Amino acid sequence: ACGNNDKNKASGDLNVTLKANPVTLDPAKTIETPSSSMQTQSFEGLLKYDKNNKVVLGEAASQPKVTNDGKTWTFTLKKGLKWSNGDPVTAQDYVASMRHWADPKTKSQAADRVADLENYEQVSKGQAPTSALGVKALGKDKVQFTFSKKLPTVNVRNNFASLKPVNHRVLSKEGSKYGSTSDKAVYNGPYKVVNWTGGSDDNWSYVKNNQYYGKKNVHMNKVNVQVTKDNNTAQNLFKSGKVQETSVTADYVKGNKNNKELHTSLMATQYYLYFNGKNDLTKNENFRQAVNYAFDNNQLAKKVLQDGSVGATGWVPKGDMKNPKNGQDFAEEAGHLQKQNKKKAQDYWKATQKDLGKKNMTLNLLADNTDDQKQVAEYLQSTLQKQFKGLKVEVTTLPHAQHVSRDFAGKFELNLTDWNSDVPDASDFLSLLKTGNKVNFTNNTDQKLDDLLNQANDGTKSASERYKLLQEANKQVHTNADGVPLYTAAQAHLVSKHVTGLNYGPFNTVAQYQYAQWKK
Amino acid sequence: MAEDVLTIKNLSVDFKTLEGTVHAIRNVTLKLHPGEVLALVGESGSGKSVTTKTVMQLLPKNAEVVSGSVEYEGRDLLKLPEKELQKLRGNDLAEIFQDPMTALDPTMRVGKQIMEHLLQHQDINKEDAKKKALAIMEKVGIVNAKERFKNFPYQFSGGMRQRIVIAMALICNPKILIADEPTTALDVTIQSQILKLIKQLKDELGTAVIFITHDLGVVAGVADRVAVMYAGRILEFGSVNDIFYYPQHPYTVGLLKSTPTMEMDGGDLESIPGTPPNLINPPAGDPFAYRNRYALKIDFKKLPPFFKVSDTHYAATWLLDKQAPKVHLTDKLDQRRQHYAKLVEKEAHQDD
Amino acid sequence: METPKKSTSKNEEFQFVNLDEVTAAQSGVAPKSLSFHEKAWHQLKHNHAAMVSLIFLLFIAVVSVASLFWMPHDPNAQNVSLSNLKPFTNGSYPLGTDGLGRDMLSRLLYGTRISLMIALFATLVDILIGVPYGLVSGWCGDRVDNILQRIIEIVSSIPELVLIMLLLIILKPGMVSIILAIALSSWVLMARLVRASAMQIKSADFVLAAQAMGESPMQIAFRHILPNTMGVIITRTMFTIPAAIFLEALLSFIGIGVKAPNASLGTLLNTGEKGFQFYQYQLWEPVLVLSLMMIAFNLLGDGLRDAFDPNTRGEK
Amino acid sequence: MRKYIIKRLLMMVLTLFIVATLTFFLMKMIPGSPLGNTMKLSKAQQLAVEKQYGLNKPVWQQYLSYMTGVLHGNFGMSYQYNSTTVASLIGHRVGPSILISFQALVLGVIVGILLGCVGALKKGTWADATSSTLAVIGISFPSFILAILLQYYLGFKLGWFPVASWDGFPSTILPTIALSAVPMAQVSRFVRTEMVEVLNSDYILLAKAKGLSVPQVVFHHALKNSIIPALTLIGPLAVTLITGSMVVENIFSVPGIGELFINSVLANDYPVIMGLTMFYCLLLCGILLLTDVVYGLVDPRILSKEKGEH
Amino acid sequence: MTENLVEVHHLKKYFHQGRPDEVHAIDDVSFNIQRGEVFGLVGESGSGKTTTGRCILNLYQPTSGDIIYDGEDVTKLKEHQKLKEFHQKTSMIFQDPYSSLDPRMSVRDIIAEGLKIHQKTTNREEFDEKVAETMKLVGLTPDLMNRYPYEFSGGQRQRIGIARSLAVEPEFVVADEPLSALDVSIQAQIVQLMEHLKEVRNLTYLFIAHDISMVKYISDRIGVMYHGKLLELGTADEIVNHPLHPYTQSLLSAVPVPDPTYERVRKQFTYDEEPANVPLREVKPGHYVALA
Ligand SMILES: Nc1ncnc2c1ncn2[C@@H]1O[C@H](COP(=O)(O)OP(=O)(O)OP(=O)(O)O)[C@@H](O)[C@H]1O
Ligand SMILES: Nc1ncnc2c1ncn2[C@@H]1O[C@H](COP(=O)(O)OP(=O)(O)OP(=O)(O)O)[C@@H](O)[C@H]1O
Ligand SMILES: [Mg+2]
Ligand SMILES: [Mg+2]
Repeated sequence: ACGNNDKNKASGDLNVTLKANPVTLDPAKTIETPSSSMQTQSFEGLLKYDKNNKVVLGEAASQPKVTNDGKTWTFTLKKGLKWSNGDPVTAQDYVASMRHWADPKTKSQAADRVADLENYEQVSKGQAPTSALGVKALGKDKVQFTFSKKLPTVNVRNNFASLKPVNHRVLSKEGSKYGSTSDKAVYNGPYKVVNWTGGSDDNWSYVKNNQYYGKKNVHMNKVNVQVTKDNNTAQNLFKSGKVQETSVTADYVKGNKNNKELHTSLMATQYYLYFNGKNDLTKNENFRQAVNYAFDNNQLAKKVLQDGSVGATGWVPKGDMKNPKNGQDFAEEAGHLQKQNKKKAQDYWKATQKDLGKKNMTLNLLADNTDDQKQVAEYLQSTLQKQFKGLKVEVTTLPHAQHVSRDFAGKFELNLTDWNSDVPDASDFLSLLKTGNKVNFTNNTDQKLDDLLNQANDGTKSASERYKLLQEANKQVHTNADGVPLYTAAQAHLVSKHVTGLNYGPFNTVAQYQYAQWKK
Repeated sequence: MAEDVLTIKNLSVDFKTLEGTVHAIRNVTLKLHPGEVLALVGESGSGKSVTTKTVMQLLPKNAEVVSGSVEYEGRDLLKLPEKELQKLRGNDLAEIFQDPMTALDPTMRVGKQIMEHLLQHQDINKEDAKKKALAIMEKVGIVNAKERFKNFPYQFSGGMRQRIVIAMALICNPKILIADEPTTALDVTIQSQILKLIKQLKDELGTAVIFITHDLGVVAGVADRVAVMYAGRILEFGSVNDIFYYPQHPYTVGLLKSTPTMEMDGGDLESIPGTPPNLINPPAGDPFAYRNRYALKIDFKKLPPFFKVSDTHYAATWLLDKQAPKVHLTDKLDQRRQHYAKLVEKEAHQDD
Repeated sequence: METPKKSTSKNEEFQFVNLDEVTAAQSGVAPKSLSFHEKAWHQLKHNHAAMVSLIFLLFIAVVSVASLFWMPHDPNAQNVSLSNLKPFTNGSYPLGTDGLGRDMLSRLLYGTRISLMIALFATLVDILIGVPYGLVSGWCGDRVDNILQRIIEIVSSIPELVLIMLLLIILKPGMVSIILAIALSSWVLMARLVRASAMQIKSADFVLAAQAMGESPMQIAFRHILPNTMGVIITRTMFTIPAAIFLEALLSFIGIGVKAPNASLGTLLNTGEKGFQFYQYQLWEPVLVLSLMMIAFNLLGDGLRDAFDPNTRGEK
Repeated sequence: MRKYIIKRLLMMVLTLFIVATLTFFLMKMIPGSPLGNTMKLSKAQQLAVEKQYGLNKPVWQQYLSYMTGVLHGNFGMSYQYNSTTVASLIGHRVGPSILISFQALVLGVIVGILLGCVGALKKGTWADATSSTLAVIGISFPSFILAILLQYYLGFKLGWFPVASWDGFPSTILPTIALSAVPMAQVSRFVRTEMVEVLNSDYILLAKAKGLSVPQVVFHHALKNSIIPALTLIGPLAVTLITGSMVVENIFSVPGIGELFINSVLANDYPVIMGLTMFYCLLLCGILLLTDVVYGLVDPRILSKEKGEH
Repeated sequence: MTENLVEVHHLKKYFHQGRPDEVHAIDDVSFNIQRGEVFGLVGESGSGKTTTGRCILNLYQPTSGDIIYDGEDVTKLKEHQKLKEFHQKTSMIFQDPYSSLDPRMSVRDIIAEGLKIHQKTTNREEFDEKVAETMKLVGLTPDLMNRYPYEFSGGQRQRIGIARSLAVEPEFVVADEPLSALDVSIQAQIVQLMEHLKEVRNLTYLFIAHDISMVKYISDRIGVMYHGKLLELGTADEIVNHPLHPYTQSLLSAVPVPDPTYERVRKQFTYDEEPANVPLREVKPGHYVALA
């Protein structure tokens, strides 16, 4: 098919791109976006995201029953649910999925999703059978989950939206090959995956699943996916009308400020600058404060990144948590905690120089070697050097895997890194600096912060009590200045003006084609 | 006599080099009669090869034809377009190159190289071409022609390569054959075979041959007429007998005298002392004057014209001028002539 | 037929001359002889394309050196409020600015200098490692060749990326890592080319002649084989230069090229490519500089090759 | 000849072994986990997975078990694409890579030879300079830039070719052109260099004297004698094209191995890197062997040099 | 006077041994060259003359057989210093004046090369002087010193080759058809030069040629080769005046004579049999022939 005369396409198959090859259709093995995009179209859990990215009932017939201690959740399935091969969807399928997930033989790298279930620890080490896991089928259509401790409700609900079942018969038949191609899985979601032959396949389709209970509301009969790794290519394909949805990177956003087909949305991803607590310079309180006051996050987001990202006002990103009482945004209620103040920065810098008895210092800044991270790093470098006379900043950029391994090894001075959360809970971000957290790369200890977070998460606090404690913890993080929040990242998509219904949420960053519709 | 097949008139060729212009040949005029063998002899570097390359229009890029014409069948080869020349080359005009070592494409089987020539000019299928090629290989004395057909040039000794080159030139039965030292690399037995071959070609097909060689014995055997070149000029030309028995130019005499014969004893050999002039600044007069024991004053100033010795014999030396002192140049040669005359008689007796 | 005209001096003209008297003055003026280099230079001078290239490259070299002392802006100075300015729209930024508001002209100047240095170095490596390696391999032949060729196979089989990743953990970004990466990879092709050429040349009789004169294999390699592989060496060098510049781009991309925020042509190309659809000049500017340089290098290379080839000199 | 080839094949096995060993240990020196989610997994979870993959054993044990696997023809499973074997992963992707590389090589070599011939025949003229310039433009910027320019102008703006897809011949045209720039440039340069020398030789003169036309002289005689250096290049070039076409593959959405390779390196996917490296090495050695044999066919003198004469 | 400078014993040289295109270039050849003599080697082209010469100078490794030079086995010389000494004492004039000159060296460098290797002199003027002198010896004007081989005609190149090998002042020279491309006057010049050097420096030559009249003129003894074998060996006069082997006879009868009249009547024999495979046998003192 040549030529671009189908630019005005407003019917037929929907064509979309994906940035990378998906790896598996087995949810238990899924850790990257392409696979979860594929599974979003083809599986449905007990709960799901609606068109506007709110968590709503999926295969569950009604809201779950939660025991008083909050540890046991019981769901009842809708009637007449079927897999794409005609098998009924049963509670057993959910149980099998959870057990498969926790089974060490699965080698799941996504095990954190089920790690809160009772007895997970022993099961995952192979010390207990998978049947010991805290999940049970109470008859054909009732499934009960038991957690090892009480968790905030929003977190659990969010998690259930991404825990998918497996057809236990197909799973036991395919074994470790389950989900490695589209033939080695069956689907209970709005679409069936067809013609996906595995990790090396660049083209496949989603075809409407006729066994899906909600098939009436699925408008697109077929969605064709083409893996398109190059950003320029994706744009060219979109502009020539070959595809109707694609994701794009910062440059496109910069160049298309007024394009109606461009959709940017914030993600639950925040970028930080971490100080290493073991380095003479970066453990110096004055220096940390100096850096804290040095950056104009707004300028960084609006002038440098220009991709829809938002300058961070505090440690917790906007749009993450809501005040359970009034629905207010956590970050907004916390106020503008992260602000540029050149004067203060200057003073702190002088103090640093005095503390260390040196005028000239060098500092290494570690960052990912992606284009935008490089650019941010260079901006930070230049800003720091401009403001602090005598400071020389060197930038080291590394591929992500190497960067992470240096994080864990503590081999950095300043570290430009990000955290991406799965749950709308400020605690997830605030815990980054908690003592003993594996990803607290600063190596600093803040007793007060630890106490506040422990209190908030001890499972006894009511939602609003907990909210208050977290706000307090947030303030503590800022007084301590172990890291500098920089910006909340955005993602951008191009969606044809003929297509509606595609929205992207902070916790569900992939498109859900079941809601897509041609504009009439 | 019938019309000349090839007429070279007043040909001058220069080479542009960084050091200056090399006047490689100057005012060369030569006629090639049909069916004759014209031998071109002379000092190495005297312009023999250049003359032939001009005829073939295969001069290197830095060469420039300053004046003159080369007429073949009424057309001036120097003015012919490349397409026409390609048709003539190899077919009407064939050349055997001087250096057999480098004249063959090292990466192509010799048989194919011979065939290629045929296929280019004749409407002939591969089978026949191969047969012809094999025949000609045998003709030039390559034993085992069938096997050798598939060999590469590096597998041949110099003499064998030379024979291949000759085979290639002969295969299309050219009207004019230019043989630039074709037997230099050959041993005498093969050489005589080749000479026979050339004579045969001449007799059967009336091919006219320009034959360049240093071996005066060969000249004596093969040539009808001889032209002697020196420093880019022709000094003397005439029939074989004219040149061998009545040489007029001291250079010709010198050449003949320095030819060894089997009968000679050590010490008999004479040579011409000195070196030929540099052709960037060729001397004004007789170019040989500086090495000429009989040089006259005028030789250094003025180019001698061709003096007619007989109808067939001309020589460019002032010694032939009426005013010049008479000298006898050829004592030794006369002796040699007498010696051979006796031998000839002996042969004749034996034949009786 | 002509007859002499000046009858008065006739008799005297026709007298024998004592040869010894005239040989001294033989053949008039000796023509001047030019040395090899004079000839090569002469030849080069008449190759217009090569001369234009030479002048252009000299110009680039001069500008690069001059940029050590003066540049319109600090190539790393950011001015984010003036980012992505198109060329010729702002007097003080004639070639525009990049995404961080840095002056493109200054970055180009700086980048060209860095890239030229890298190219120079890569050429050195090729000549110091690749050429001798190929010479030895091709000239010695047999077992030595066998071993050396297997080593080349191994060296070129280990993926460049794996090596680069290793360098990444051992080294800091900067010239040292670039140099090492180039040293590890760039000479291999040169070695193979020189080897092939040497194998061909050694079958010539003049090599045998040198042997007959008692030249040691080393001497033969350097006095006879090497000069005759010059054409191949010059030609290959023309490719080493862009290859090194692009390798540096790859290294910078991965994080061990030139230190951020410094520019090289490679990094400029990398960034230019990203925003190509919107800020075309950011790609075209380095591309143009690089292409012109490459073309000039190649035309000059051709010219040099021809000039140093004695077989073809004198023509034109 | 046969003996020579067998000897070379044996050497190839040895080379393969050395390369595999070296690469294995070099890769183990690169820090970073092959697991993709280390930030989110707890230490215990991470250890459990590593144990499952055998990554907690000493390196030499990992090496031994890997090598035994290889001896049995088992190249292991990919870490990134778990439950996919390395063999099938490579098997799936190698076809397109080879196809476009081959096309690019053929195109590049043919055009390169033509440009080289023009350059040599018209040496020192503007035709020469133009052919040089044409050849060089292709290598004046990296192939990825050429690729996006081609895509943007020929694919997107003019719509002559598909922007990016993988179905049928038309979709291979642009990647082929983009990849052919390097072989074209190199071949043309080397052919020109060599041919300039060859054109001065006596056998060319003889060929002309036979009455062959210029194209005949060039293609029957001069070319074969000028192609040796270019041949030397074509082998390694072919291999780099197949594995090094990563960026071009990305841009034109060609499902090839180049891109798989870089992703595997970035993700520390050892089995895939090993598999690709060995494939690459095999390809390289094979092609080098082939070029050495072809040398002999093109220039018989070279083969004859192997013994005795020196 | 009868001291042997070179002894060749059962020399064999096969090319492409063990391959289908095996060539027996030399097949069991034995002869001696005495100090101070000129040993002429004539024979069919392709009969192995060049190969013999190159084997003697250790340029080819013989397939079997010994070559003793001045009491030492040449084939066993391995050490570089020894080899160098050997090559210093010997030199070769190559048959092919085209490929034996390095195209990238000027005539000066080509001729001076040997001098440099053996460190005959070190200073540049002396070099130039020596080069100029040698050039004059072979009839080249020294002002051609800076030119390159391609700028010369075949004969001029051959003279450069001769100059190169004589410049090093060797004691033994293999002259492989040194005169083939030269015109007769220069041939005479060169031959006289070679004779002169032989006298002055007590040089020994292996003189390979196919022009028997010239070989006869210069040589003391002559060997006749055919198909890799030595068929006849004897003093020059013996070989020319009393040839025994039919091949030798045919060879002699084919020599052209510089007299047109005689040339027309001259009789020739042809010989195209495969010679019997018999060893050389002495028929007269010093005259050996391979006839049954
Ligand atoms: N390409 C060239 N450039 C410059 N001078 C040349 C060139 N070719 C030939 N010459 C000169 O032209 C003159 C004539 O050369 P030519 O080859 O015709 O000699 P020749 O008579 O054939 O000698 P020989 O018998 O040695 O082959 C020589 O002085 C030579 O140096
Ligand atoms: N390098 C080689 N490879 C293969 N065969 C060779 C080689 N050199 C020579 N020969 C073969 O060896 C035989 C003898 O060759 P050689 O060159 O010694 O002969 P020659 O007597 O010198 O002949 P000519 O008088 O023609 O020079 C020939 O049949 C030749 O084909
Ligand atoms: Mg000549
Ligand atoms: Mg020989």
